[in-house]
Amino acid sequence: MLYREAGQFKTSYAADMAVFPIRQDRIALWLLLAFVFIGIPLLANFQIWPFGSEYLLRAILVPFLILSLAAIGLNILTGYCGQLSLGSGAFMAIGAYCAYKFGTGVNIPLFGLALSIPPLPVLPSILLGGLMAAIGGILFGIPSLRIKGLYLAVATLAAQFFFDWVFARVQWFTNYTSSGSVNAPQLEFFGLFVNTPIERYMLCLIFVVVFAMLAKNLVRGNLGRQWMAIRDMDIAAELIGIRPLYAKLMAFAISSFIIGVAGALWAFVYLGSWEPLAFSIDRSFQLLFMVIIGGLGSILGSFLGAAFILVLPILLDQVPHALGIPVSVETVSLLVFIVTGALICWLLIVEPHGFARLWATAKEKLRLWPYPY
Amino acid sequence: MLRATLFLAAAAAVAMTGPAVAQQNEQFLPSLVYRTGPYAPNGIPFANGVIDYWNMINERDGGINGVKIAPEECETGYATDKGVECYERMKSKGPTGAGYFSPLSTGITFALTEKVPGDKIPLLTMGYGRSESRNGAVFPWNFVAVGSYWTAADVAVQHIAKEMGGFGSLKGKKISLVYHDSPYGKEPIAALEARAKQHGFTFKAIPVTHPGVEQKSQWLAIRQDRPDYVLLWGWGVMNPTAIKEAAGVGFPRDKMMGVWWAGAEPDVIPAGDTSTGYKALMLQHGAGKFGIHADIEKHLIGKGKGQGKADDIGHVLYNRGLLNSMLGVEAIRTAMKRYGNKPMTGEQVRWGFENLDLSAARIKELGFEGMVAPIKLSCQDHQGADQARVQQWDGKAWKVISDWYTADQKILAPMVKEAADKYAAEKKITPRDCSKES
Amino acid sequence: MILLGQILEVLISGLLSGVLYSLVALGFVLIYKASGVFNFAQGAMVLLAGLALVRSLDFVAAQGFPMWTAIILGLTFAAAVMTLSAYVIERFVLGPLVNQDGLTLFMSTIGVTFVLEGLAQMVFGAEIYPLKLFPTDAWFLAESIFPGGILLNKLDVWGGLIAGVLVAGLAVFFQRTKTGRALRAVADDHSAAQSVGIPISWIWFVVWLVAGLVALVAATVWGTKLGVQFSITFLALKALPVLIIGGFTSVPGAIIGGLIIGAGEKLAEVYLGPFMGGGIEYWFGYVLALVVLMFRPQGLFGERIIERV
Amino acid sequence: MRAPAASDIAAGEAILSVKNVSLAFGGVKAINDVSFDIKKGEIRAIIGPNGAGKTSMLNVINGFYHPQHGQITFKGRTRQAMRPYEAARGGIARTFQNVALFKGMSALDNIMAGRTLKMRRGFLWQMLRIGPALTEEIAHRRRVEEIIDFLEIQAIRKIQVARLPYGLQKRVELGRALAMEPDLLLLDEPMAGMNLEEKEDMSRFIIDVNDHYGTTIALIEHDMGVVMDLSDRVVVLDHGVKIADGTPDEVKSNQAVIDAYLGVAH
Repeated sequence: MLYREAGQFKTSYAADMAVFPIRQDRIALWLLLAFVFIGIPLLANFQIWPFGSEYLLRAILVPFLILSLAAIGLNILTGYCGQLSLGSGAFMAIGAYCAYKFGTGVNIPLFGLALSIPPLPVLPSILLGGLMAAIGGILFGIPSLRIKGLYLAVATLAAQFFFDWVFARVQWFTNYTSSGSVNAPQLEFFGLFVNTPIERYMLCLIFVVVFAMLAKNLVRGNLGRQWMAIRDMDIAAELIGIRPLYAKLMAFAISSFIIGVAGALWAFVYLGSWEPLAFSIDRSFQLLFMVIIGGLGSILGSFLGAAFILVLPILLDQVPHALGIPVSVETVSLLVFIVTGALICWLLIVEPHGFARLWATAKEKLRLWPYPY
Repeated sequence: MLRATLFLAAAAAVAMTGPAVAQQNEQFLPSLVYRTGPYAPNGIPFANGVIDYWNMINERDGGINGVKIAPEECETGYATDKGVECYERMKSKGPTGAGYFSPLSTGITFALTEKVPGDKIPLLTMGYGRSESRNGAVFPWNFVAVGSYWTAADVAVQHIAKEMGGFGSLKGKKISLVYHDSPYGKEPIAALEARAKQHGFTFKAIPVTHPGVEQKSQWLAIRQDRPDYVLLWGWGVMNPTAIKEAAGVGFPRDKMMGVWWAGAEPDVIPAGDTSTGYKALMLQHGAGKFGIHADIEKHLIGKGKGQGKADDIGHVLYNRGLLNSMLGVEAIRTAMKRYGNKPMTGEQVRWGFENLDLSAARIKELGFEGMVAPIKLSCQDHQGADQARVQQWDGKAWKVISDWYTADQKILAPMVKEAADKYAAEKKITPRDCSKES
Repeated sequence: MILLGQILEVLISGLLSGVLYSLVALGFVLIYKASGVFNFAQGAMVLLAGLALVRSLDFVAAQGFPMWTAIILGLTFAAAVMTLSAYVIERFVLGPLVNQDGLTLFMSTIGVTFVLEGLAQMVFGAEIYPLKLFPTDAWFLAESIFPGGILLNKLDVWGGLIAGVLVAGLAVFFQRTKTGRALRAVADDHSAAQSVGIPISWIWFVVWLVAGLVALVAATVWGTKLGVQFSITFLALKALPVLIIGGFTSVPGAIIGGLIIGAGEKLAEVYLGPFMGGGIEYWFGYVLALVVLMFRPQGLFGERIIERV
Repeated sequence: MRAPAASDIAAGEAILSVKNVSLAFGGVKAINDVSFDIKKGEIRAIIGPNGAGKTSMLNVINGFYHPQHGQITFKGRTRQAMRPYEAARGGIARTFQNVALFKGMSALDNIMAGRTLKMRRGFLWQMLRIGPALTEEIAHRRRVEEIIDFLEIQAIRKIQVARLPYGLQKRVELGRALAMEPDLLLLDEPMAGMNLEEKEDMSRFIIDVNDHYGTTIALIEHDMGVVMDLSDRVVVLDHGVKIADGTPDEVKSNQAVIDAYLGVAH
């Protein structure tokens, strides 16, 4: 009975166009934001379970937030614009390596002249890394004007393998370190140093919340409608005046930008030191799972999918140990494979549109509860 | 669906709580392993050696000076992000947290190098990881004990020179490196280039993309280029594939030498007869059974508590796992001399590593005679040894074919210093003053 | 003369190793053609088939049976395993997903990949198991003309022969047998085929079975080349450019795509690689495929995509 | 290219003329040397038996097919071929024989999508969704709500169109086309598959659109009764050839038309 929209009348189109037109949803959102922005830091500060140890923050929440951000990026391209991509790992890598270059100083020798940019602070480095990823996205998005569906998916693998190679081979990107592995610069934002787990968490949280909001605005605006139109029927979209070239390349650019920023965060905030293998094809697949399991064409789904795909294996890995069941690590990790795979199949059978749709259905039922219709 | 969600939530709660059964008087030792995935054939025997040694100490001695070892494995699948997750999960378990970590992956080592100074836990990277982390002033928490890739590269060139009749005859020769295209494979390049400049041989580095199942073009290029020697810096399935391809193009196997990570049974057995004659460096130890194996067999295998399969015991990577654990346990024992017989914290274990001094007599006592030469670590020197030998696969077993070589510090020491200084500058680290450490 | 011989050698080796990719790509084509499913699990199926084969073969041989018996029993056992997996996949995954869009089906095969990889390693072990069904040494041809001769790896030749026989066999199967014809009907139009009484679930089972057997054949060759181990699943990624060049729906396309990719990437690696630092063949195949797609968005032999409103 | 405003053309003059257009697929001639015109403000019907080339004609007009021969003059500008989105910018909107809605979007979003060409704010503004971007969004929403009211589909505006019955989908599609505020509206069988009541509704909408907005309409329809009631002039195609052109009454009595239709069972 608590979840009702009866009696809530909208008096303006602006109110009707809000992300959460129902008051209870808005309250829930504010509570959630209050919890993640104030509650978790407080709990961590006073070492209250389960935030007493750093593990939850460092090893679960930080990667969860960063991968959610990347999943939002991929969801714009695949979920909203319908362009299947298996190259997200590459765009994360572009973000990471370019941010590293901007953070440590760029020096491009050009016919005797040298283009030099002094080392930039971390925030502009990360954003410029995203920008470079966006440019890469546009370049590898051009084929999408001719190639469609699974053919395009396989074609995006070209980006994946090409950039894997570039960052392994072009030593300029790694500042000529002997091993080809690079270290993130000190994380400093406007004089503040980000070091402790809770600081890292807050940093990622701010990025994710801001980008999620911007992405949500985009997908419910004109450009978002163009993307979905292209996704649902590209021919009809063109006939109502949508330029596929512009809409698709914008999707590639914005999606790659967000993924690039996520890549830079992954490298700078989570790993600290990385090699191209950190952004391999496995990462691309992981992100694709997240958006499909979470729900294509849903910002919320990106979070749900990221949580599921990231946390499930970790949980499965720890459950037998926590329960004191003596199972060898080998068996457990193989079981994780099997269970994850089986769950993906099962979820697809139960709800091919992912968690976001399940959530929406549940909400609809709740609105009508206790009446079935 | 709802029920499933609730179940998952309950499971999550259980997993988060964790077992509250940790004993107060236990030394928690984590083991990052990969028993599945592309590198499992090499990861499994090493992990078995690591855990068998710890269990044997518990069975035979009742722990280290009475402090039981509480081991726990975590599967990384050789993936850096999984390795980081495992590290975060295990670093503060047990009464004193993890004693030390051994990731057995260069990628994970690089990532953890950034994290251990904050958590004050030593990283024991025996024979892998950052070569410049030998410099304990800049890398207080890394212990690239026994040997680094630069040691390996240097010794490899010395052996080739000896086979060819002295350093003088290297002039004008061609040496190619077939390497795993990752930080692991790239590490030796700097050391080999330094030697190439010194002796006037042509050095060529040929990358193989992970995981190395496709090497035909690399070996066709080698067939056409006809180098005098090929060094192999591979891991996992890349190694036997390289040997087979070498056989395919008719490159003589006895002109091929692998690093010590390309010199174990899983690297040669899958390639069958074609491996005969193939050489590899030894991280001091080789295959075979020594004093320690008798104890393992008596206290573990005899009681059915061994992890290693009967065939694997005495194999190269299993022995390396034993050695890895022995160094860790001895560091803890050293630390206990100063801090008392109780579980050690990471910081105390580091002191133990920096004051580790294994004499020939002690090594014999430990049952490792013939596997490892005396080694002494210090605050400044986190490697402690520069020797290596070369072994050759005769079709059935590894045979030691050389004396001990000592890597040339005249070449390597400046490289270590330069790389460590660069790292310190980049990370704004002020190196420790080791003369003031006690 | 030396250079010509060398180029010829790289070209021939490349063509043949491309055919080895085709062996994996064929499995993709079969399933896509008959059911519109992009089967990402093909690599995992090669792993499963290979592990089942090598472990049972070793087991039988260890009992003291002669080698040929062991090989036959091993092949039979592996075929049985592939039959079972085809049945389970059809019954529990694809059956319930019939009429879903291509993306959902593709995702489900990724789920299947995980399950197969986990199960295969759990049941048969995660270590590396050598397999030797074919000779792996080489011939050196035309030594009188080219110094050192032209290298020809026997395993590659076997792979080529097997691929040829396989394609011929599949052609006969599709053209001459009743099931094969029904398969083609289903591929053309699911609902029409259903309405004339072709049982779709049976047909899908058959096509997964055939793809499983193709995976087994690929496993014999690749297992001999690499040893049977998890890494064999990475072959799926090497087969994808082959698949897009040839077109998802064409059996001969898979072979010709293999030839183009194999020759292209080997020549590129050996002759362009040194100028670019090496290691370019992994992306070169994909870029080659991308270029072909820019001119023919459905691959060289794929069915033309016709747009209507 | 900036299309001249529709108001430059006086009512009763040709807004669009098709001259000697031929279109072939491979060897099959879909349209053979067809010429006709559409006058501003009229309702023009294109009829003919199945396979006569009617839909192909619409596809030619809005740039989806590129004819091999002939010219099309729209609002005084002559060209042989253009991109569909250029046609849309010029002021041509259409609906489809088999509904071509964006299935994953709500009815409201579908119609809002029709406003794409009228919306000017760049993506940075849209991303922030404040100030001008929000004002613009609301202004267009207001226009769209007018269309929704006009088509009487208020109750379904937030429902995903894939879940709507066919008749309503057709209406939403008409709404999307209207949202473009076209000068020329092409309707491909707007009443196919509808029952009598729905047909009456749709006829009413078409006439209202023509009356209220002054939109020129070209439609393809099979129901002769509807065609004869609605349209001002009719062009008849058969096997890609124009066989008649004139007022409904003229066409009805044309012998060639009668022959063509007699051959086809309806």
